[in-house]
Amino acid sequence: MRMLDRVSRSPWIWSWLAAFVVWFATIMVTGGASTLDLSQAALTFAAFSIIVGIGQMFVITLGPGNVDLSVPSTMTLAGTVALKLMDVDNAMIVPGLVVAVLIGIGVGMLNYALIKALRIPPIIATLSVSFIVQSAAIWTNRGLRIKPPSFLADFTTANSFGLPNVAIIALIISIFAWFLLEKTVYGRWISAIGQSTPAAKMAGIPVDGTRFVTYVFCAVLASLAGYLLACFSGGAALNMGSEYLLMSIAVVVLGGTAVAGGDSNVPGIWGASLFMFLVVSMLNTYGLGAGIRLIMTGLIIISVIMLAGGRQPGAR
Amino acid sequence: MRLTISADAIRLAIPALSLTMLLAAVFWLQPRAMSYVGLNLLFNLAVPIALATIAQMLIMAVNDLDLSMGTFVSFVACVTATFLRDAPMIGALILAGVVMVYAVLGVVIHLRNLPSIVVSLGMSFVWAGLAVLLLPAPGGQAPDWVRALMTMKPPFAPMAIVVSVAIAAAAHLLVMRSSLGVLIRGVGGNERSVERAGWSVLAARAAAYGLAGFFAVLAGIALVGLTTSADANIALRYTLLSIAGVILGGGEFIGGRVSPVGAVIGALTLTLAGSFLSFLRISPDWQIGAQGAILIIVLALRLLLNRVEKREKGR
Amino acid sequence: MPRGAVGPRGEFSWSKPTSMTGDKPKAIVEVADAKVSFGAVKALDGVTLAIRPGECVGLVGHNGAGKSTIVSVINGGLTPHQGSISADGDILAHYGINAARERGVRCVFQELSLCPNLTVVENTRILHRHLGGFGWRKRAKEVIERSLDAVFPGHGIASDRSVGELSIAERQMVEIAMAFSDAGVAPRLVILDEPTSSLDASLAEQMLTYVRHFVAAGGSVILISHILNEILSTASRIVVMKDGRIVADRPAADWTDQSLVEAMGSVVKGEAHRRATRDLAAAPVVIEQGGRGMPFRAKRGEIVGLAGLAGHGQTRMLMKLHAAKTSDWLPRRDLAVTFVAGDRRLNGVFELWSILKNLSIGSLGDLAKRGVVNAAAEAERGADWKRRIDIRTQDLANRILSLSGGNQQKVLFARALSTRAPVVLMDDPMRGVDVGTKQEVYEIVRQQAAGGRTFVWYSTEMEEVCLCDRVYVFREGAIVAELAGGAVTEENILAASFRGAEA
Amino acid sequence: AAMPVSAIADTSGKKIALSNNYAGNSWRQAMLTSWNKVTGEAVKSGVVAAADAFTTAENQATEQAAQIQNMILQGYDAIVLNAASPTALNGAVKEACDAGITVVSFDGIVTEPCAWRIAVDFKEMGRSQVEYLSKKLPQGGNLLEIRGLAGVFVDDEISAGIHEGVKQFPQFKIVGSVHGDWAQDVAQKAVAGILPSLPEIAGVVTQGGDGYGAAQAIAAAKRPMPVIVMGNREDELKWWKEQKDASGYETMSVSIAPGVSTLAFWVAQQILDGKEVKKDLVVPFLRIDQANLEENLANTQAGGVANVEYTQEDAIKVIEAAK
Ligand SMILES: Nc1ncnc2c1ncn2[C@@H]1O[C@H](COP(=O)(O)OP(=O)(O)OP(=O)(O)O)[C@@H](O)[C@H]1O
Ligand SMILES: Nc1ncnc2c1ncn2[C@@H]1O[C@H](COP(=O)(O)OP(=O)(O)OP(=O)(O)O)[C@@H](O)[C@H]1O
Ligand SMILES: [Mg+2]
Ligand SMILES: [Mg+2]
Repeated sequence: MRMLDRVSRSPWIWSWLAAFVVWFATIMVTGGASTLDLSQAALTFAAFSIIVGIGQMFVITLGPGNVDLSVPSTMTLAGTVALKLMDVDNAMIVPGLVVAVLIGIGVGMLNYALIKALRIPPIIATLSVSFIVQSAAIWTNRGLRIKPPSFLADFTTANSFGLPNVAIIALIISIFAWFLLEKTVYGRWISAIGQSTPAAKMAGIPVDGTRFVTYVFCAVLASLAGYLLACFSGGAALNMGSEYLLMSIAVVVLGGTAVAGGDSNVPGIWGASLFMFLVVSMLNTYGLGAGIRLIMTGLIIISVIMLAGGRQPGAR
Repeated sequence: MRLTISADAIRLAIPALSLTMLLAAVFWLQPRAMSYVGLNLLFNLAVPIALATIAQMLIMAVNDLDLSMGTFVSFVACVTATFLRDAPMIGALILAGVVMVYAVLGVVIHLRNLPSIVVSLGMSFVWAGLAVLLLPAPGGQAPDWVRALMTMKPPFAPMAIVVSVAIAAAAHLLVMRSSLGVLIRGVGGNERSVERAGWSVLAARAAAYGLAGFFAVLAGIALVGLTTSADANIALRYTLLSIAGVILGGGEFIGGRVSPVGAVIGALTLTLAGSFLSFLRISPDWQIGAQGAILIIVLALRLLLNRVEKREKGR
Repeated sequence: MPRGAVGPRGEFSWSKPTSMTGDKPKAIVEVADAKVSFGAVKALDGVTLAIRPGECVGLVGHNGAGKSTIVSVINGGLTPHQGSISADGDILAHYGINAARERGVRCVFQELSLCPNLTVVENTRILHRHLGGFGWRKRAKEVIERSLDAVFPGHGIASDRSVGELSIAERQMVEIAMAFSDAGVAPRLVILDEPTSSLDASLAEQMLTYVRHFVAAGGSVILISHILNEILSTASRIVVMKDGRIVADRPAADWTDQSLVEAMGSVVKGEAHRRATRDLAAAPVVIEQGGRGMPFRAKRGEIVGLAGLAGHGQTRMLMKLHAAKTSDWLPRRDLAVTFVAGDRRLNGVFELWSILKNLSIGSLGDLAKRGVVNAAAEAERGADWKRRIDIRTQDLANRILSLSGGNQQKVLFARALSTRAPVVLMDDPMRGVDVGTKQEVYEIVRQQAAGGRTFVWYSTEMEEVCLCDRVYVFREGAIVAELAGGAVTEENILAASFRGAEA
Repeated sequence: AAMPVSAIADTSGKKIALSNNYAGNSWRQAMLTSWNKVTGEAVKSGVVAAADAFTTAENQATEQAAQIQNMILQGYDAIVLNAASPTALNGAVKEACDAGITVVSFDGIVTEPCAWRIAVDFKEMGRSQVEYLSKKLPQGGNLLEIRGLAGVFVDDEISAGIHEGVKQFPQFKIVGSVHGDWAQDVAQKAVAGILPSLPEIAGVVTQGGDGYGAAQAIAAAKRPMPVIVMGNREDELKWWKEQKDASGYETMSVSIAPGVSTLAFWVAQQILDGKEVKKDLVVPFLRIDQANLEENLANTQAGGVANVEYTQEDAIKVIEAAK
């Protein structure tokens, strides 16, 4: 009973519930025949939102105003540059990955450098950076779609133990993120900073160092997601990250992470990512037009957040 | 005798200075801009942005954020180009209705203690869907009176300048001078103390949202007046632009610190920054990046002026 | 009389005449058998309290006794779960904030409650709902300036400045003046919940003087303070609360410092013993800081006081010392300084967290191995400190906000003291801490200093400053005097604080 | 052909600007590359004084309107325009016309009467896909439609053409429709989401830039591969070639050639030169069939789009044909 009570009050339960309802409504169209296929597709595509969402969650946890809008362009730059470098050569997989991660580190550093040096709100700083990074992506490969190395193309589209490989990668990253948040000093620090930066400072927390690492972490996850997505979809495109801007924020807040910071939630990101994919599938399956589909998506998002009850008491 | 400059004045001086500097740079690059027609061309598209920025500012004044501003303005534009022209009564009713929806959103957000970011994210889908339903393909036409209003040629100063000044003045009176404005900013500053003084914070938030909806409706109408027709994606960038405009104008995300005049100046600055870039003739590859760079430069300017001001104060 | 007018001292005009006939005039507000509980906690357990015109009721009690709660009930902000409220003799079924305000009930809350982004005038507008209409700015300006002039003569606060630019003391002054201001509905009952916590002695005295005049003219005041002298010198009646009940209610003249403390259930406070002067000449200097005025220097094992009038740069000095010894970029294994906040909400507590996490955040370095927090060690240390400074809670896993202000402050102490940092910076940390707790903390500070820890202690309370080995006196952002050993006396400190002003 | 009215005026002093609303995909990049290549030579050989390309940061009509207004201030003689919206730029285009500037729109055309339009018959492009399928699969079957970006003119037009085609060939039935936003990854995601609930699919009708994503999603679901109409992207053509070699897979590919920007350039040059040009010109879309697949694939840059660049003569031919 207490268990049930606790579960019903945990902020992530609502996104899971919503995902389940939508999943159920979708498979009912085919009388359950599409269960396996739909589930695998959902896990596959949710995996990318989960990876970028986790990075975004760390940033949002840093407190009001913290958000990384450079996620889409970082994905694009990392994907295009890595694929260009690997140039369909299986031997170049690791260097490609290293370069993608380095790009993430670079963008993260640039983001925080601007936030810190110019003392501008992160939302504006990362927006500016995203324009520059997008330009860099255009400049490096002019929108050419280069195919990924065959091993990577196969790996990212294959399943292991009935689970899509990309979902397994997302799971590993999620567990790592959960461990960071719940068990480590670093996790405590970002939560403290999110609740009150002055208090964190006075408690001896290296505030700048922590925020810096967090922005870099977010950008690295974005570049990793870009690398995987480019391999998965058979080539990087200049616009491949664009839908992950709103998506990365939506899955974080729908997943029960406090928008005001200080409180994050890894399981919720899974529920929300699955939900965001499934809701589009469901509405497509029911054959609704784009207008109705958009309206329904919006109303469902609002209903979920209403059910979840919104801000935590005490949070601003 | 020490000269004390109020924080509000500084909040304004900085954006005003950056606008002036940018304008000087534009005139230097393109002397043709220094004319009645030139100024109008430079600034007329800033009018709807300024209105949307004021709307966003009202929401930010109560510590919330509206991520649906762009889709909402697009939706209003679609209504303006269809109903408001073909059936003015129905059009006006729809627009009044959506202003009410904004007020209701304020109520819901307050009552259920919801994060405005998520609710407005959801609403952005709703507005986009309605806009697509209304105009599946771009089209419609601006009502003649709107078109006439946006292309009028007042004496002395071009329409864009006159209207911008009028918007700034009206918003200043409303937000900075009136009791309602004080109340709205008070909610942003310290909700509890407003409540303890016996006010209804709920009503204040509803008023802020309703006013924001009203200004956003004006933005949509003004936009159609300039473009002559609408489409469902016409103003998507207004979401980020309006936030950036408020910040450039010296506003802050929380704490109810906003400046309507600054917000209008911020909107003008953003518009001008785009022109400045195209006058620079950068390689197309880097034109997008240059937009980022100019944002950074304008904000760096703000920092520089802040520093100078602090030194003044420290003396 | 023009709208909203208050004559100089004393000539208050009531909007509604009360029956002043008979010995016992009708109570302005009377709470009968009020019960309020928050979950399992009985914040009020059957409280009956009547406030009559022309009296100043002193309300004392340990932290969490229910003082703030009864204030909320009288103020209309909280509806008791049981019991009745009557005003001017009528039992009111619907009593709320607006009903209370209509009857002239005003409140200065324990935490500051102005809007920092608005000007003083605009805040006045917020407070007085009926001040609206064309030209309200001018009227509001008159109202607040008249009241400020009356309560704090020579205050020097311009009413068009925004509150965020004011110092804490100035904000507190504005808030107090606001409560006594009259814009149509005259104040009849003003509740002051720890109003002097950020005021220095002279401002506190100005306020208390005004309270006496106000009461003499027929107004009523509820005064809550942990500084018993203020209560004893100002109140006409003193009510002692303990665990949600009123345990004593007698005229002020019947109380002494001693008997009050006894009634509150705390240990009898002895004469605050000064430490035996120790010879610290040989001790190494552990922290120093230059700047305008005299340099700052503290030695190992020393308790250094920062004194002077409130808001003259003491907190900034603490911040500077802290900034100089900590890094914003790299974590440090061996902390050089640690900090105890006075302004809990701003830079003290982490609101979303449990008591335990709030406590351990300062010393995570010691509780973690390779960056991973050892939960068992953390819990053990938490339990240890809960016992050592008696944090009143059943479970350290409760949220920090479930503690009373004083207990939250204890957690902040524990956070700092449980680190290994050799220097502890304290920013007026005893704000709102009850007498018993203070004594406990003094004792801990004494012990730790003897063990070689250095304390830099800013305090607005003279008694605490006098506990220090050496005191720096601040004036206008600079150190203007240094007093040591026997020279640390109230007279010397006051003299130094004001001498700076004349220079 | 020798033109009797040629060279009334000299265009060597004229300045032409390209106003482009989006640079974020391979088609647009190819379009800009073609522009640079062709106009660069034209400037070098003194045909025009300048031909500068401008791109907005976001794909937004309002931003492009501002861009056009700036071009007016900068004193360009002609503006070649790929518009974010057929109607929302009309205000700015009108101002340009009023300032005496020649406006030529292509691909994303504008409806303002004072501007020239070089249009592709998008409706026909959609209809022809179904027509092709009717020849390939005379018995008909289920179709999956992948659309572009909701609320955009091109999307609406192509989709209307497809639905017209289905009306014409009623043996086909559209059983599912998703928006792929003209991007492979978005299309892949959308198709993967709807696929589990669809019956067997005979054909996929597309808008370009989304065929490969659909193929990926269908392959991942281990379904029989339907006939997917491609959109001239190199990865699509390559995949098609692989399938063709492996199993004799047959389809067609159709899209507008990015080099149409160069046609628009020459048309603008001709107008500046004083040539009478009708306001509405039509360019054929670029279609690739089973027979000329290899040839087109060979001519397409890796990762790019099948392309055709136009010369001044081509432009003159198109202008003549419209008369
Ligand atoms: N909002 C609340 N939620 C839960 N418990 C509360 C709340 N408000 C008060 N309490 C409980 O009521 C009790 C009395 O609180 P109250 O604020 O009246 O104490 P107090 O006498 O003002 O203490 P202090 O001297 O520390 O200010 C406390 O023990 C507290 O646990
Ligand atoms: N937000 C809250 N949630 C839960 N309990 C609360 C909250 N705010 C106050 N309380 C309760 O109210 C009581 C009093 O809090 P408050 O800070 O007013 O104490 P106080 O009277 O100032 O005591 P102190 O003298 O220690 O400062 C606390 O014991 C606490 O349990
Ligand atoms: Mg209290
Ligand atoms: Mg207290």
